[in-house]
Amino acid sequence: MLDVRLVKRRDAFALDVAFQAKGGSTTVVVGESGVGKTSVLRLLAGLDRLDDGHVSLGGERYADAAGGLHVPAWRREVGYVAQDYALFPHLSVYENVAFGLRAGGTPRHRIRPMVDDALGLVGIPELATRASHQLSGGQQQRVALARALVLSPRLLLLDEPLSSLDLQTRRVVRVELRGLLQRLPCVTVYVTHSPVEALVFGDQVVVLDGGRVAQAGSRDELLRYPRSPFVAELVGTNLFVGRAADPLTRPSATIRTPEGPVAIEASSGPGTVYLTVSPREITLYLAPPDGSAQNVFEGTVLELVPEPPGGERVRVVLGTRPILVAEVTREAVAALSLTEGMQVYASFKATGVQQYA
Amino acid sequence: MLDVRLVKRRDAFALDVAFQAKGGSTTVVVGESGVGKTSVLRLLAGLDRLDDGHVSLGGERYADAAGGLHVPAWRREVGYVAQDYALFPHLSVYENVAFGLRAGGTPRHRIRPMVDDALGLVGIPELATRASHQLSGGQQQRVALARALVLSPRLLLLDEPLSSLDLQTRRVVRVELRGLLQRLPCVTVYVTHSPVEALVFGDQVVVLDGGRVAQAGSRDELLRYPRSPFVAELVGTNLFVGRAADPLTRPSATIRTPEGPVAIEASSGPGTVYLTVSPREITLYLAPPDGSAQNVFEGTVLELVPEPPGGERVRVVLGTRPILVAEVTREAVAALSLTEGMQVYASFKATGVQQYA
Amino acid sequence: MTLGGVLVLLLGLPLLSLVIGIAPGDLVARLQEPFILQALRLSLLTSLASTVIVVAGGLPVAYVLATYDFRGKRAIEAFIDLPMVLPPTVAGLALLVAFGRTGLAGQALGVAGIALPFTTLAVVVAQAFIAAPFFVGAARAGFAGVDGSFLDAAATLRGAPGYVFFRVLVPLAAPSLIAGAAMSWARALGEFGATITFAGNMPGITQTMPLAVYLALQSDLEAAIALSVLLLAISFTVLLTIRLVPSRLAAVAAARARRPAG
Amino acid sequence: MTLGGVLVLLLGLPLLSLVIGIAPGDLVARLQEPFILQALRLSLLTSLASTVIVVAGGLPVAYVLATYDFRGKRAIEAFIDLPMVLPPTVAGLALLVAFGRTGLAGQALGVAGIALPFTTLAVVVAQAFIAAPFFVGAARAGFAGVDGSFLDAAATLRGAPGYVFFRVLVPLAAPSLIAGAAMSWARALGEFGATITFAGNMPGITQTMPLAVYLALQSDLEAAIALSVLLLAISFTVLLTIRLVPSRLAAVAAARARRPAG
Amino acid sequence: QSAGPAPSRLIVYAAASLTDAFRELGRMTEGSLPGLSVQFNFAGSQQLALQLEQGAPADVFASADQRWMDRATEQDLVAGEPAVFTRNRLVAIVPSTNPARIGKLQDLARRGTKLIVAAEAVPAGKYSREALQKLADAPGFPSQYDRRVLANVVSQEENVKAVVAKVQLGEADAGVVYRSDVTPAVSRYVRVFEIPDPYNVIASYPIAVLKGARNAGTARIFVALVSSDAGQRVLQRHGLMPATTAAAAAVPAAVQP
Ligand SMILES: Nc1ncnc2c1ncn2[C@@H]1O[C@H](COP(=O)(O)OP(=O)(O)OP(=O)(O)O)[C@@H](O)[C@H]1O
Ligand SMILES: Nc1ncnc2c1ncn2[C@@H]1O[C@H](COP(=O)(O)OP(=O)(O)OP(=O)(O)O)[C@@H](O)[C@H]1O
Ligand SMILES: [Mg+2]
Ligand SMILES: [Mg+2]
Repeated sequence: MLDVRLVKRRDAFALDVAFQAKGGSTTVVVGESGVGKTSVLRLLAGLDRLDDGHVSLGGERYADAAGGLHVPAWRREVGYVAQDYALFPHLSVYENVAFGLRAGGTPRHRIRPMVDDALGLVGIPELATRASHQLSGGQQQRVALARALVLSPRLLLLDEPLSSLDLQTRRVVRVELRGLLQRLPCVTVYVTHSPVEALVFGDQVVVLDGGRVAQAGSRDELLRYPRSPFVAELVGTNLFVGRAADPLTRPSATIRTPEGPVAIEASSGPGTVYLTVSPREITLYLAPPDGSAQNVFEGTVLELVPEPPGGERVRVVLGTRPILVAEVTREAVAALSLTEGMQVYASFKATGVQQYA
Repeated sequence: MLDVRLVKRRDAFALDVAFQAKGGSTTVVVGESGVGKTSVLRLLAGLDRLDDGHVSLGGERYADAAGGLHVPAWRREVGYVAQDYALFPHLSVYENVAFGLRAGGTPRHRIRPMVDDALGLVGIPELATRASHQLSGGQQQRVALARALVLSPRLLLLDEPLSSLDLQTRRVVRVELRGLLQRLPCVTVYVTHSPVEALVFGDQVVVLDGGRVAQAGSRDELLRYPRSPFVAELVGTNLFVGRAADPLTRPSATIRTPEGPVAIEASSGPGTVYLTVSPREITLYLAPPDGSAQNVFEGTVLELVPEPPGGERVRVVLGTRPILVAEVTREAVAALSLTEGMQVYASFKATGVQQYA
Repeated sequence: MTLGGVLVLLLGLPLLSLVIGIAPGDLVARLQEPFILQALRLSLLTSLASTVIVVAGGLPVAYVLATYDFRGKRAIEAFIDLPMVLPPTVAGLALLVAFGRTGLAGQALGVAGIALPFTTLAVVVAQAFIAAPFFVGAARAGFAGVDGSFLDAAATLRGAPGYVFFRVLVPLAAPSLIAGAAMSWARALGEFGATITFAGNMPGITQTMPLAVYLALQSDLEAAIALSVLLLAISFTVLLTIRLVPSRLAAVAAARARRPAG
Repeated sequence: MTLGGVLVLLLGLPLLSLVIGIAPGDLVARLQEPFILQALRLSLLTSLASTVIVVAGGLPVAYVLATYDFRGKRAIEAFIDLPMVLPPTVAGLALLVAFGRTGLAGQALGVAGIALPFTTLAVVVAQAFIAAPFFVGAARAGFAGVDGSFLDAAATLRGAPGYVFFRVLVPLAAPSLIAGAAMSWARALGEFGATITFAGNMPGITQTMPLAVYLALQSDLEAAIALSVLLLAISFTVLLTIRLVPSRLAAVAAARARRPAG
Repeated sequence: QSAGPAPSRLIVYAAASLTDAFRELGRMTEGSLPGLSVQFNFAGSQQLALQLEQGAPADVFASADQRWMDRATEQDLVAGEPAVFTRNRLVAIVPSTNPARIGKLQDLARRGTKLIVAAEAVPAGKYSREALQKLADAPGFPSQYDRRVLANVVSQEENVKAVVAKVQLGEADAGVVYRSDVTPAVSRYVRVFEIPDPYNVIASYPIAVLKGARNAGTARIFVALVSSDAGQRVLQRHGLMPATTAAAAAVPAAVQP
C-alpha cells in the first residue's frame, strides 16, 4: 500500500530511506536522536520536499522527485501527530478536532457527530469543551490523535507519541494506542527512539542510523538476527560480522572478523556471517583460561551495572575489542572482586555462538 | 559534609527534600520529568531562593530561610553543570574554562596552567582553541565539567550530564565520568532520570516523586528493598505494601494489603511490611489454578514486550489490581497463545515473595 | 545605573515640564472649543483609517518577510524602515513628488480623476507612510514568533494556506499584531511634518491635532502646550494600553500553550 | 497580497520619486559645498554622540526592564515610548521648557553655570530624547532574548552581576544592541523638529543636515530634495547595514550556540 | 563683556525667509570687520522669539513679523527701539504650467481653482486675507471677491515657503506669497501676478539689538549695515522692498500710502 523512497540532503546530514508497508500494518521507525526519524515523517506528510525518490500511497502518487511532483500537505490524506502534539492553543478540544473538517469543507451538520465519534474512539468524549491548556499530557496526546483520525487518513504518522508522557501514563497510553492501531485500516508509521516501543508496536521495524536504514524487518527478526552494531546494542547482545574461512570444517569452524577469528560450531556457508553471543554466554576470568574455551578476549572492566530486579545479575561492560557485554551473577562479581578498571579475560564457547547469514 | 533541607513552593508544585552527603561521595537524585530534580540543584547552587530549610556545606551555611540568609550563587564554592551545558557561545573552549578564574580574580599568570590542568583532567587538552560550537555533545560535556572543576568546587552539581549524548557516546562518557567522580574530593549531587545512571553513579540514591523523597538509600538497598510503587517500577519488580496479620503463624502467614491478602512463608513481625515478587516468580494460567498456589490474581493481558536479547523471554504486563508484571518464556507465550486483551490468571507461591519491613 | 537614571531624567523632565502648570480644568475646557473638537475628531478618524490601511497592507508584507527568504529581502526591510528615519517634511515632500498632480503615481491617479493632495485621504496616506514601519516590524516579529509546528499541524489537517493564515497564524500572533497596530496608531496620531507638507492644513479636512498644536504655537504658547498635553495624554493612554493588553493576552496565550513538561 | 503590494507601493513610490531626477554627479557636487560639509559633519558628530548617550543610558534601563518585574513597569515603558509619538516640535518645546532658562532642570543647570539650549550639546540632547525609545526597545528585546542558562552558568562560575553583564549579557545580546543603536543613530540623524526648536539652527553649532535641508527649502526646492536624497542614501546604508550585520552576527551566534540534537 | 576688545562672533537670529539676503549681508560685515564671524540662526520667527525668551545667546533679532518682535520687547529682551529694516509685499503665483489657466488676479475667484495661502496665525496668512479684502473693493474685481477666493483655499500652510513649494510642484493652481519668496531658483517654475500697491499689504521686518548682546557695538554695526543703502540694495536683490523711513518702524503693518 505504502511505497516510498525518501532522499533529503542537508548541510551535514543526508537521508536516504526506502520501505514498503501494508494497509492496516504499523511500521516503526526507530533510531537515536538526529538519525532522521522526524525528517522521514515530514517528507511523508508533505511538509518538506523530497530531493529524490517518491511517495506512493495505494495507487496514488503523492511525491515524485523525478517528475517534480509534490502534493502539498493539505492535499494529502495523511494524519500527522507531531511529537509536541501542537494542539491549537486558541481553540477548544472540540474546535481542535473539528479544525480539519471545517478546513476541508465538511457540511456543518455532519461535523458534530464526527467529532463526537473521534473523541469517543480515543476515550475522552467528556473533554470536548475543555481548553487545550487544561489537559494533561496523555489527554493532549489523545486529542491530537482524534484530530488526525477524524479525517480518516489513509496514512497515519506518529512522531514519538509517548515520549512526553511520564512512566505511569506512558504505560497506560501505550496499551490503548496499541489496541487502537491494530483496529485501524490505515497504514501507520510510528517513530520512536525507544526499543521497547519498537518491539511493542512494530509489525515491521525500520532501524535508522545516520539517515540510512541499518536494518529492517519484523520485530522477531531484529531480536534474533541483529545485523548492525546499533541493532545489537539495541537488543542487548554482542555481535560479530565476518566471513567463513574455506573450506568448511566440522565440527568446528572459524569465522574471520575484523576483531580476529571467532570459533563456532559449524559454518553454514561462505559469504558474510553474523555471529551473536548472548551476554550470559560470556564467562570472566582473572587469568587467561586454559585450552577448552576457544574464544578469549582481554580487556578492562569499564562498568558494572546491577540489573533490575534485585540486582542479582550484573551487566559487565568490557573494554575489549570489540566492546563485549557480559552478564554474570552478583556472586561471580564478588568471587572475582570485580571492580571498574580491572584487567579481565572474557571467554565464550563455540557452542554459545549463534550464527546467521 | 553537605546537609540540606530544600523547600520551594510554586503555583502547582511544592518541593520539600532533605538529605545529607559525605565529602567525596556522589548522591544521585533520580526521578521522572517534573518531579523537581533541577529545582533541587538550583536551590543548592543559589540560583533560586529557599522558601524554607537550609543549605550547609562543611561548617559553612549557604542558605537559611529562617535567618533570611542567602549567599548568592557567585559567592558559593559550587560547581554547576547544567543539562544543556550552557557553554558561552562567544568564547573559545579555553576562555570558557578560564571564565570563572578571571571572574574570581585569579592572577593572570596562574590561569593558563590551571586551565590546561582542567582540560587535561577531562581528557581534552587538545581542544583549548576550539570555538564552543565546534564541539560534539560529549566534548561540550567535558568542557562544562572542566569549567566547573577548575574552580575546585566543594560541591559539584550535575544535571542529567549524559542525557543529551547519544547511546554510543553516553556509554563512553559514563565510564570516564564515573572514574573521575570517584577521584574527586568534593561532594557531588548528580541528577538523572535514568535508573541505570542512578545505579552506576549513586553511592547514595535519592528517589524523588512529586517534589518529595520517595525513598533514599544505597543503590543495593533500592534494588533489593523498593518501598514505593515508583521505585518498584524503576527496578522492575512487583511490590505490595501491607501489614502482617497477628498472631504470626508458621510456616505460612498472611499480609493484608489494599489489594487483598498475600500469603507468604513467614512474617518477620508486626507493622508495615513490604513484599516484592520478581516477575519471574509469576506463572500465568488460562483457568484459575488449583489449590497449591496461594496467591492468584485475575486480569487481562495489557501488553507483551519481548525482552532483549533475542526475545527469548517476554514481559507480560497484566491489568490485575495492582498491575503485575510477569516474565515468561517465549514458549510459554506460544503455549498459552497469549495475546493482548486476553483474560488470564497470575499466580505466585508464598516462597516466591521477598519481605522486609 | 546612574547613566540609566540620567536617561530617564532626560526623557522624563521634558514630558513632566509640559504637564506641570496645566490645570486639568483647562484641558477639559479646551475640549469644548469647536476647532479643537474638530481637529480631535479628524485626528481620531484619520489615524484609525491609516491604521486600518497599514494593518491590511502590513499583514501580508510582514507575513512574506517572516516566512520566506529571498534575494534583496534585507534591502526591502531597510527600505520599509526608511520612513522611520526620514525627516517628516522630506517624507511629505516625497509623497508630493510621488502622488502629487505631477508625480509618478499622481499623473496616473489624475487620469482616473483622483487628486490626492489637500484631501482627508492625503492625511491618511501621509500617516500610513510614516506609521507603516512600526506595524510591519511588530507583525513580522509576531509572525516569526508563532511556532511553526502549529502551521504544520494545520497543513496536515487539510488547511489551505489562506485558511491557515486567518485561522491559525493571525490568532496566534494577535498580541504582537495588536501591539504593532496600536503603536502605529499612536504614531499616526502624532504625525505632523508629512501631513502638513503632503495634505496641507485645512480645518475640518486636513487639520489634525498636531497641526492645530503647531498653529496654536504661532499665536498662543500656553494654548499650544495645553493641546500638546492633551495629545500626550491620549498617546500615553494608548501606549499603556498597548503594554497592558498584549501582556494579558500573552499571559493567556502562554497559559494556553503550556505543554506538559517533557 | 494585493494589499501588501499597495503598501509597498505606498512606501516605495515616494522614496523612489525623491531619488529619480537627482543626478548622482549633483550629489557629489553638493558634498563639496562647505556649508553642506559642515552640516554633514555636525550631523555625524551629534548623532554619534547622542547614540553613545542613548546606548550608555539605555543599556541599564533596558536591562532593568528586561530583567525585573515591578509595579509601574508598564507605565515606565509607555513613558519611554512617548517621544516616539510626540510631534517633534512639541518635543522640542518640552525640552525648552524643561532645560531652558526658566525650566525645571534649566534653573538647576543655570546655577551650575550650564546653559544647554542653543549649544551643540542641545542638539545631542534633542536627538537623544527622540532616539532613545528605539534603542531601549531593541535592547530590551535583546536582553530578554538571551538564554538565562548562560547567566546562571556565569553566576555559578563566580561571576558577580556586573562582570556577567559586560562579559556575557552584552556580548550575547550584541546583534540586538547593534541593531537598536544603529536604528537610533539613524533616527537621530533625521531629527529636525525637536532640534530646531530646542537647539536652534546655527551653522557649525546646531545646524544639522535636516536643518540644512529646511533652509535649502527656503530658497531652492531642488537643492532641498538633493540634500534629502543624500540623507536618504546615508540612512538607507545604515539601515541595510543594520539588517545585514546583525543577521551575520546572529548566524554566527546561532552556529556557535548550536547544541547537539537532544 | 561688551566693553572688551571686539569679540570675534556676532550672532544673528533671523526669520528663515531672510536666509539668502542675510547670508550675503553677513559676509559683507565680516569683510568690513576682519576677524569677525557672523553666525545666523534661521528659523520661524516665533521659534526664535521662544528661544530668545529661554535665554538664547543672541546679539540681533530680525523678525519677519512685528508681533514676535513685540513679544520680545514685552519680555524686555530688546535694547532700544526695534527698527523696520525692510518690507515685503505679497504676490500671487501660479505654476509655470498654469493648469488652471489663471490670466489675471480675478481668475483666482473662479470656482474650482486650487488656491493655497498661509494660515491666519502666520503673518503672511493674515496679510493675504487683508489684501484679498481690499481687492474686493477694487475696480474690476467682483463683489465678494475675497470670500469667493477664500472658498477656493484648499490649504492654509503653516509656513509661506510651503505655499511656494506646492505651487512650484504644481500641486496648487495658485498661491499668495511674499515677493521675496520668488527666488531665482523658484522663478523658473512660477509665474508672478503682482498685486497693485494700493491693495497690497506690506509686511514690515523689524530688527533690533538685544539686551543680552555680548557685543552690542558690532550688533549695532550690523543693524546699521542692514539699514544702509548697500544693505538695502542687497535686500532688494533678494526681492525685498526698502524700508522707506526709519519712522515706519513704529507703524505696524503699514499700508502703502
Ligand atoms: N530544517 C533543518 N535544517 C537543517 N538540518 C536539519 C533540519 N531539521 C533537521 N535537521 C538535521 O537533520 C538531522 C535529522 O533530524 P531529525 O529531526 O529528522 O532527527 P530525529 O531522528 O527526528 O531526531 P530526534 O529523535 O532528536 O527527534 C539532524 O542532524 C538535524 O540536525
Ligand atoms: N520557574 C518556574 N516557575 C514555576 N514552575 C516551575 C518553574 N521551574 C520549574 N517549575 C515547575 O516545577 C516542577 C519541577 O521542575 P524541575 O525543573 O525541577 O523538574 P525536573 O525534575 O528537573 O524535570 P526534568 O526531568 O523535566 O528536567 C515542574 O512541575 C515545573 O513545571
Ligand atoms: Mg524527531
Ligand atoms: Mg531538570
